[in-house]
Amino acid sequence: MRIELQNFTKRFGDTTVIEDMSLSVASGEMIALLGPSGCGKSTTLFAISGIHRIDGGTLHFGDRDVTRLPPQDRPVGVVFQNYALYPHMSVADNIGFPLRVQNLKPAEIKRRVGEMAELVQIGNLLARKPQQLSGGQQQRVALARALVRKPDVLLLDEPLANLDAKLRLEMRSEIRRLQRETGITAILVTHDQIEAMSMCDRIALMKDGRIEQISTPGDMYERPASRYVAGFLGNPPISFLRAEAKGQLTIGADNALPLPHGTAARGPITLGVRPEHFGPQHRGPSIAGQVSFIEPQGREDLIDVTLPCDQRLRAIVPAGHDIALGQPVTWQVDLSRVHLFDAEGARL
Amino acid sequence: MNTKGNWMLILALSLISAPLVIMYGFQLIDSVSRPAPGGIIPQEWELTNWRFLWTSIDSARPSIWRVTFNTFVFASATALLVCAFSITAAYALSRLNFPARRFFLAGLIMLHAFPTITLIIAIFIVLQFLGLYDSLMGVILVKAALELPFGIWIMKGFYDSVPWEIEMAGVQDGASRFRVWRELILPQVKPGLSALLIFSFLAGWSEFILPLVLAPGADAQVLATYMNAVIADDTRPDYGLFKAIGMFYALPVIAVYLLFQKRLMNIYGGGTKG
Amino acid sequence: MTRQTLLGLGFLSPALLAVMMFFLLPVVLTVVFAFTNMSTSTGILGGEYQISESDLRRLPAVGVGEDAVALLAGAGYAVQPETLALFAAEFGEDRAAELDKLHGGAKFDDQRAMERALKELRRNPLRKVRDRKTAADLFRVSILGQRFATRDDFALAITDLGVPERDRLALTEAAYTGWTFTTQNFELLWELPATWRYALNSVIYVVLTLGFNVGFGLFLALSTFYLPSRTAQTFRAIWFLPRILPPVLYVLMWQWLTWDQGFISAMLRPFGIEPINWMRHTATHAWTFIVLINGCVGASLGMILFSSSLRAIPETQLFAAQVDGANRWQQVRHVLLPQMRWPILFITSYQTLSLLTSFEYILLATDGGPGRQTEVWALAAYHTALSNYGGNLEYGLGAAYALALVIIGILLSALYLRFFKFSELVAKPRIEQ
Amino acid sequence: MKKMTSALALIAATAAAPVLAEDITITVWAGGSNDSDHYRIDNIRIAADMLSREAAIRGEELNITVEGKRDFDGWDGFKQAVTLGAEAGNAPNIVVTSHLDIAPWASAGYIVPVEDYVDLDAWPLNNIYGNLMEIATFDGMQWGVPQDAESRPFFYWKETFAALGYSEADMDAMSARVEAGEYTLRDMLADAKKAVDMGLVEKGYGFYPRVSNGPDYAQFYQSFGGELTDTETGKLLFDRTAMTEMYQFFVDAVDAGVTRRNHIGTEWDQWYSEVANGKAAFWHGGTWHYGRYTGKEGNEDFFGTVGFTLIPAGNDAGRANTVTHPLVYLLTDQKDDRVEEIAAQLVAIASEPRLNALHAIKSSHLAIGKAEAGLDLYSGDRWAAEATEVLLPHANAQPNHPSYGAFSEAMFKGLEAAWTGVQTPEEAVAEVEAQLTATLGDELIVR
Repeated sequence: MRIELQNFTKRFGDTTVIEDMSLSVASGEMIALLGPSGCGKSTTLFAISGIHRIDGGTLHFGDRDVTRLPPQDRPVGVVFQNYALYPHMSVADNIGFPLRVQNLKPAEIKRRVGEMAELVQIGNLLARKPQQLSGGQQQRVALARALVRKPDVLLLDEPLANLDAKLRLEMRSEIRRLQRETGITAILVTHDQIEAMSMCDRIALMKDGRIEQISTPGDMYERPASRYVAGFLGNPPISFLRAEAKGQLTIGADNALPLPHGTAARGPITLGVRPEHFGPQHRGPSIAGQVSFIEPQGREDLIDVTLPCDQRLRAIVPAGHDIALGQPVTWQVDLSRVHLFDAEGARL
Repeated sequence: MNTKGNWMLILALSLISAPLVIMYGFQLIDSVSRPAPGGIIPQEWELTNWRFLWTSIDSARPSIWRVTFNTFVFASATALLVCAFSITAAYALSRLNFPARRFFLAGLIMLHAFPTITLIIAIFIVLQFLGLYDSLMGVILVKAALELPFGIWIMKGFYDSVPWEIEMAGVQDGASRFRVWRELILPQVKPGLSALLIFSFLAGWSEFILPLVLAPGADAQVLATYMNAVIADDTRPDYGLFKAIGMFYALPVIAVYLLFQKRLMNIYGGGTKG
Repeated sequence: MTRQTLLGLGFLSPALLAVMMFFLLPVVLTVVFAFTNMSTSTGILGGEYQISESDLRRLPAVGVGEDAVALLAGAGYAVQPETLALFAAEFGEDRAAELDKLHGGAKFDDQRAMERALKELRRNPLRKVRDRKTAADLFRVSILGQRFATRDDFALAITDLGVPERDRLALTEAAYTGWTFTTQNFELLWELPATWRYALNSVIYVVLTLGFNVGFGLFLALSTFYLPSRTAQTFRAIWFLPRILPPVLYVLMWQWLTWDQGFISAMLRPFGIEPINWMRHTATHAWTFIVLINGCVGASLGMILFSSSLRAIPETQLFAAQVDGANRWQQVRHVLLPQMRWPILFITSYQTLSLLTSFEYILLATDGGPGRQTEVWALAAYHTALSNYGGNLEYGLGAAYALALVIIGILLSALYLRFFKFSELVAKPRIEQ
Repeated sequence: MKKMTSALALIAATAAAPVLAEDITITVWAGGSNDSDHYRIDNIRIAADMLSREAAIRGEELNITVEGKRDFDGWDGFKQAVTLGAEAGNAPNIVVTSHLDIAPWASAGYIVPVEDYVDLDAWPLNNIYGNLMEIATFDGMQWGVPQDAESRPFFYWKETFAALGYSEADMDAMSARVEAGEYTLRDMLADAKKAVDMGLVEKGYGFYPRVSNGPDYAQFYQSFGGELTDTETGKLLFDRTAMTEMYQFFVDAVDAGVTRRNHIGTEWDQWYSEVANGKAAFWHGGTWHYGRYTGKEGNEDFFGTVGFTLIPAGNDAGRANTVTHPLVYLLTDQKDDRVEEIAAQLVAIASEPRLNALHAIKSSHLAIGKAEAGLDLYSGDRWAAEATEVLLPHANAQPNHPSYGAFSEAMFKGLEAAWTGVQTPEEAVAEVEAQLTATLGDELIVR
């Protein structure tokens, strides 16, 4: 089911939190709404689910206009951050609730609950109460309940935020598996770039109620549309350097790089260098500085290099080097992979 | 130092609590004994103070069982009404979006701190128009209405603490708001509801002024007015009897307290009743 | 109207109805009554029209002419052609003729005399009391003491009587027995020295009791905070009981403690202290016990609330203080108390209002005595309107007293709404449709 | 059609019934009544039985159920209940209450005049003492029927009195001396002080007055020359001098250690037990106290231990007096006139001498009529006989004035303020005066 959100505007009282936003999600696609808290991603999710009223614009599921429909009438399943399982009901009753609301026959409900439980692999837990389940199991119940009435759209609101690191990894692939198997159109709200990148077909990165960029994870990582996007994606994060473009890129008084080809910028710009594109193991123009911090990570080390102009670059260096703190270094930058942004932060 | 400090504290607290403890103690002792004339030390143990249970202590007084039954009906009907009205109204104020909700909420808080008892003259008129003056039904309605702001306030607090996501999930699962309330939210506030039930029952059980003024007739006597009339009657000065009646009157209260201590403390702490 | 609106209003309506009936309507009525002279004598539900003997004296003062008064004062019963005709129609010509012979032209002052005259009928006696009453009524020419249900009936009667046109209006006004609108209640409140004393009493009562409640509630909460939980629980139970015990019983226990042959007197007798009624001996005694009685009830509220906010303070802060070498008093003073500001403020403002309007315990304990020394404003309202020995209940004046409390109540709670950040309480519901 | 037939059948059936059974329920509320006062209600029951029998003889079937209630929260509670009940339209049919309630309740239309229903010139009402009947009138109408008579004597403990140096003969002459104004309240105060000083009674027990408001305090006002009404206009009278002197008298009693400062509010039962057993030298009470002293309090030799007189005069302006405060049967206004009529007849029958004597002797009240006083039951009772002789001829009643309640209330509150030392007598009088002129306005004459 295709989701088409057009010119969506949302106000709370006098403050407009989202203005004129458009988003379309292809049928069977899983898209992430990524952004820091307060960027409007949950608001968008709740508008699509029907819990929030849409103050301006339209929402279509396929060809059907659902803009004014109350949540009950929208073919949407939602998984909440805290799962929102009904504490007084057994797992089976939790999953069966949406079906009971539709007044299906008990036998039919039982059958479908059983199927769904098998799908999410909790067939043995049906008699338990939610508080007797682990976080991951609760998550699976929540998924089953959201999917049991065969919605056209699955909305996931920070579904992994309450899980520990190991379970998070497991559930990431589990959710993706379920989405693929059911072929449902899904929207994932998250503030975690790794979740977004690893689970989704596309990512919509949001900032202050606007979509900053919408693209596939790889494309967004490789070609961030703005300094903001570049800074949001990547761990360890990208380093930014203030530079002056006039024929070449001057970084402080002592360092300069050639302008990447095809760039005709002039004046102050921002240079973004990801840690994996700077270091002694790369080829390209070099930048000199002094090692100011070493953070061993096991397989590799993170090393901060402070330039004479007091700006800092971070590098990922394979372990087993003999670099010492305070040591002056001159390392190479993979110039084809650096990003340039103008003063407003837009990609050049 | 801490143990010594604790002993000092316990000593101080005991001293301060002594008058109350003495009153409780003698309340119990005097109801089953007879003190020496002019003294307070019990002289002999006896149950004659409890004679009001099996004989009429005065020809004009209704039977204690009738009065107890009235009190029970009064207290439980009040409690049920308060709960029934509170669970819906509090849900609406806590969770539903409707016009003038702010206004109703402000009104609720104002009522909560309102000099209700001073309105009793006017309340009399209203009851009288309804034809409910001097009937148990009338006092029940008034008492329930007066307890209502408190009840709604307490229940609203309990609703507020139910996670919104449960409600959202219910709505998303296709259930109407009413169904969500009944099947998903109501079970979550059960503890609050039972606390309110107990609280309103006790409030009804103890109520004195409302039955005194609004239902003076013999048919609607409750234990508070009964006991007060026994005390006020100057030809029967008998603290032993008074205390036995008091004991009888207080037994359910003490039982409820022992059973539901925690919940009561909660509601008295959560809500606020001066 | 969305479904949610309908459901919301529907859910609210039972409570709303109850509140309207027993809160709003009474408030409105109280306001109205405060501007009337309603009392036992006037009745509550409107009056009738009647001129009584004692009214005659004051009629000239309200502008009714002397001749009209004389007309009204005239003999009550007359055997004259008109009345005889009525009598004849009801009881037969023979009787009328006999009565005419006996008493034709006579006038009688009251019904009793008229009945005596009727008893003299020999040939056609009226045997039944009921009949004589009915017959006597036919001879009544005066309207003195007669009650007329409506204004029109009365107007008709005085017109028949021949009261001059110019006196009729004033007479009708004077004859009305029901209540009328007046601002006299407020003038009275203003003028009466007692009013000011009640107000002062209320202030004393609220301030002292509040001080006891908050101070003692704090003390109980803090001291039980440091005690092992079983011991703490025992003390909390002791102090919690007054709150749930029925007031009638609770006050009885205090009465027993304090009366002349009660516990205190008995304990002090061996020391040569005269037994006195410790609760009513003097105003100071009375106030002491009023504050204690109310305070022991109120302190438990403070105790519970303060205890729960104390438990919310992280223990690490106390450990830190202990490490810093603070003794208990210093911990209380510098760590705990500063964090109790809000609960204390809340209790204070909340109880100010409820104390101001409550009178149940005072009513049961001293009933305002001795010498109205403990008569607080709310109790005065109750006494004035609903309970006094003389039996003349002054609803109007009582309502004026109550109205003052209503206004204070509304003002204070409006103030509290601002103060306690009402807008934060009314976060919008998160499901919008 | 079917409806019509059945309606017709019903009419036919009722018309055919030879005797129409009439069922009437009469409720009686008695204020200020204790256990020994149960004949206030029971006499109505007996009367109902009589009336039914009379009806049966006439061939009518009249079933009367009498429901009584008398356990009210004091007088205040009783009056509140009656008033509110009357407003609500469910007042009891008959109330037994103070005659002082006639004025306000008649003005409010709660009660109907008894003279509208019964023949006052017929037995037994024509046998009731005229001055008592007069007390139940207001504005020229007979509103009620006196239910009992009493008066409020001054008591002294004979043993203490003897120890003060009075002889047996002195005691016999006391009533006469008091009546003549030779022995005044001031003399009493001096004797009481002596009794305290001599240790005959404890401090504060020399003079031991009533512990709450009541008609008794109007007596002291009269002792000091106060009059309650202006005979000319019928308005209430506030006599500043008499009031001040009366307040001063009680303050002096307190200052002399003869009366306790905190006396008001003493428990009634404690009070009864103390005066009945000689703890106090002088006190005052009511004729019905006899029953309590000799009964519950166990004083077996009343006449040997207690002497009684009128309330002595306080000064030259005043007189020895006693107030009688009869309770009266009143009929309330009902929708059904027939019920009022039945109630009135019940009241009349209940006023039969024999029935009333049951009440009078059981509760130590006085007779309401000549014939009653002549009954064996009554005349054989020493207390009833003596009290009637000494007290009743001098008894006056408080006025039936709509505002008398407020007057009495204010007077007592002022007294209480002076008594407890909150105000000086002058201040208290001034405050009472201010309050009364403000509330009563035209209806009050200040002298």
